This record gives sequence, C-alpha cells and structure tokens, in this order.
Amino acid sequence: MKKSLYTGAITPQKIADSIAYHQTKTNIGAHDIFLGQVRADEVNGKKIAAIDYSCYEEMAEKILHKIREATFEKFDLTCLHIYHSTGMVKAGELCLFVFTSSRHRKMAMDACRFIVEEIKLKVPVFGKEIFEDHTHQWKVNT
Amino acid sequence: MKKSLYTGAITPQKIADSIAYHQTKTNIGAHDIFLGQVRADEVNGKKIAAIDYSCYEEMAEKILHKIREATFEKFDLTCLHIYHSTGMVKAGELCLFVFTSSRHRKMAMDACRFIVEEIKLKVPVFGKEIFEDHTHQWKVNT
Amino acid sequence: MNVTVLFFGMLAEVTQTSVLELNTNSMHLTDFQNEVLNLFPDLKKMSFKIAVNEKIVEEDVPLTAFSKIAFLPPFAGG
Amino acid sequence: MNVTVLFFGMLAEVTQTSVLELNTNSMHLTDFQNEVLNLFPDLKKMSFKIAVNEKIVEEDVPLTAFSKIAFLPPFAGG
Repeated sequence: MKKSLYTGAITPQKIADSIAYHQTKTNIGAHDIFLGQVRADEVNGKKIAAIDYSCYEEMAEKILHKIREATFEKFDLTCLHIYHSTGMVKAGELCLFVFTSSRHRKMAMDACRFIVEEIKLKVPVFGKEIFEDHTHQWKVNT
Repeated sequence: MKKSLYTGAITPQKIADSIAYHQTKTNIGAHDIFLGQVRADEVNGKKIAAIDYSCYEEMAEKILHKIREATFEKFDLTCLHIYHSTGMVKAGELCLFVFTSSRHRKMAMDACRFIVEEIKLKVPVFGKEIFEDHTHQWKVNT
Repeated sequence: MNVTVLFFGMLAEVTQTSVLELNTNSMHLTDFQNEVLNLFPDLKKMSFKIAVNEKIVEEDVPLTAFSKIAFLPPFAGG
Repeated sequence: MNVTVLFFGMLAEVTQTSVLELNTNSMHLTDFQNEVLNLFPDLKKMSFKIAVNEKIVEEDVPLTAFSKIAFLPPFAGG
C-alpha cells in the first residue's frame, strides 16, 4: 500500500521532483496541486511557531487509501498523490501536498478539491499548535 | 507591470522556487497551483511533439493584468502569480502555471479555477501544434 | 477479557496515556465507553469519536478480546 | 489614412504576413474589415475576432490613423 504520511515538513524540492516525474506521462494535460502551509496565527498575543502533527497512523493510511480509491472511481485521473506531514512542521512550512493529474483541467481541479475536503473530514490527524513560548493549544479545523 | 508571459517551458524548479519564496509569508494557509502540460495527442496516426505558442503580447499582458486585478477584487488572496509560455514547449513540458495563496483553502482554490477559465477565454494566445513529422495544426481549446 | 484502548491528541493529554490494556466485563461498546469515562472523568467534557479496529463506530457494537478501541478528538488534518 | 493591421496564428498563415500598413478610405471598422477580407479572400472562411488598440471590439467603431487593428483567431491558451 502506498504511504501518504510523511515525517516532517514537505519541501518545495519534493514537489518539484514529483512534477518533473510526471513530464514523461504525455497523456497528462492538467495538474492541480493543493498545498497546506502552517500559519503563524496570533492567539492572545502569542504566535504559533509550529504544529506538531500526531495521528492514528494505521487508521489514517487506511482512510487515505480509501480516499484515493474513491477519487479514482469518481474522477478520470491519470495520477494522484497525497502526502500529509506527521511530527513538527514550522510556521511557513508545508504540511499537506495533494497532486492530481488528468487529461483535462476540470477533472484535475474537481478531484483535488474533493480529496482536500475528504482529508479534513475523515483522516485522524491531530495538530498541536506550539506557541513561541512553548505553550500549546490543539488545532481545530474550520 | 508584472509580466506573465514567459519564454519557453516552465520548469519544475521555477515552481519550487516560487513555493519556497512563499514560506516567509506566514499568514498563508493554503496554496493552489494549476499547471498546464502539453499532451502528445495523436491525430490521424501522427503524434504532437510540441506546441509553438505565439501571442499578441501587449494585449495578452494587459488582459492578464486585468485578470489579476479582477481576481484580487473577487477573492481574498495573499499572493497570485500567473505564467504562460510563449515559443516552443515540448510534449510533457509545462506551458501554464497559476499559483494562488490565501489564508484558507476555499479562496485559493476558487481563485485558481477562476483565473484558469479567464485565461482560456480571454488571453490572445495561439498554439501551433507541431507533429513529429514537422507538419502542424492549430490548437483549438475545449 | 482484555481490550486495547488508544487515546490521541488532547485526549491523551487528559488521560496521560496513549495506550492502555483494560480488563473489562463489558460486552458492548456503550458499556465499555462508560467504564472508560468513569476511569477518566475529564473525558466527559470533551468531544470525541470512537474507532473500533480502525473504523469509526457510531452505534453500539459487541466487543471481543481483539477489539482495539480508539478515542479520537476532532480531526485537524491539513 | 494609414492604419496598422496585425494577423495572428493561423490567420497570419493565410495572409502570409503578420503586420501590414494599409492605406484606407474606410472611416469605420466594418468597412475596413470588408476591405481586408477582399484583400485576403481566404480569411472569409475563417473564424476570428477583431481587437482595436488591444481591445476586443464587437460593434462598429470609427477608425483613426492611430488605430491598430488586430485579427485574432480563436484563443488557445493553457
């Protein structure tokens, strides 16, 4: 089973490598990439310095696998990659990388959005927001 | 005025550099990237080897500028970048790079889709599809 | 029988443990859940979902010695 | 007066030129367009839009010596 959980921040270089890898697939006409980035939000005058992501790993991989399968069933895609960080991701760094490819733009874009919403809703990942003074709070999705 | 027309194919490295550049902007929570890639479509047994993009440059830059302005008015974005190739782009290479960033995913994704549709509709770019045997036909958007 | 209980995120902070073997007489999830809540009363004020063997369960289900019961706080991926 | 005419993409292929200075008596776009079509009859079967001074124009407009008239085939960006 393809792994989607990824230790630490996702680097721009990883994204470039992934894009470059698809340049041999000449039936692809459109890619859509969604990136989640950790914001340095301020709460009561304290700034978020990082998010420490933990997750129920076996369950998360299973659900991500199901999301992949459901996406291929719903949308006519050539390729599909999902990476979600676990562990520490600093403010400004990337924690989520969803990459869809298709012949045409509509499929790639619709599929990418579907996946991002599914991840937010169904994948057991928990974010501990670490402030600059080392106190923390738990991330709540909106 | 910011230039959007770009000579030749857009490289994965350019995309990585652009992503990396946004990691200092810690009010960004979501990026959406759309990439157009040249397909090696087969027409009557002949394969497309490249697209030679020409355009009405002054008009294209003006329209792209207007699309940027309209996007910032419609959507709450932090950043926005558009690059469209001119000249030769080989099959498998990238010819369009739209990059939107926002606090939240919905804005980034809605804006990205809006821009891609606007470009297809309004920007005077013309694609000469070059077959492997050096004959050609003119690209028609669907 | 012995069942495995897992706590994640802020729930693990409250229980001060992330994994527990619990000897129980409960044959069904609802009874078992009440047992756990009595063991960790602070959990009662928290919002969570329960997964049995890596699957979210919303109704009462029978338990076996192979049941792995996870207490999951609100998901916050992305 | 002299006006500048531009052809793009497959239209430039048909006219075999991409830029042209044309001496014309037409004071309006529609008359001028007919002049151009008579000069290049093959254009008549082709689909195009016209931009005057870099703006798509769909109704008849007056021309001046500063008018730059572009014949644009269907857009095919992306």
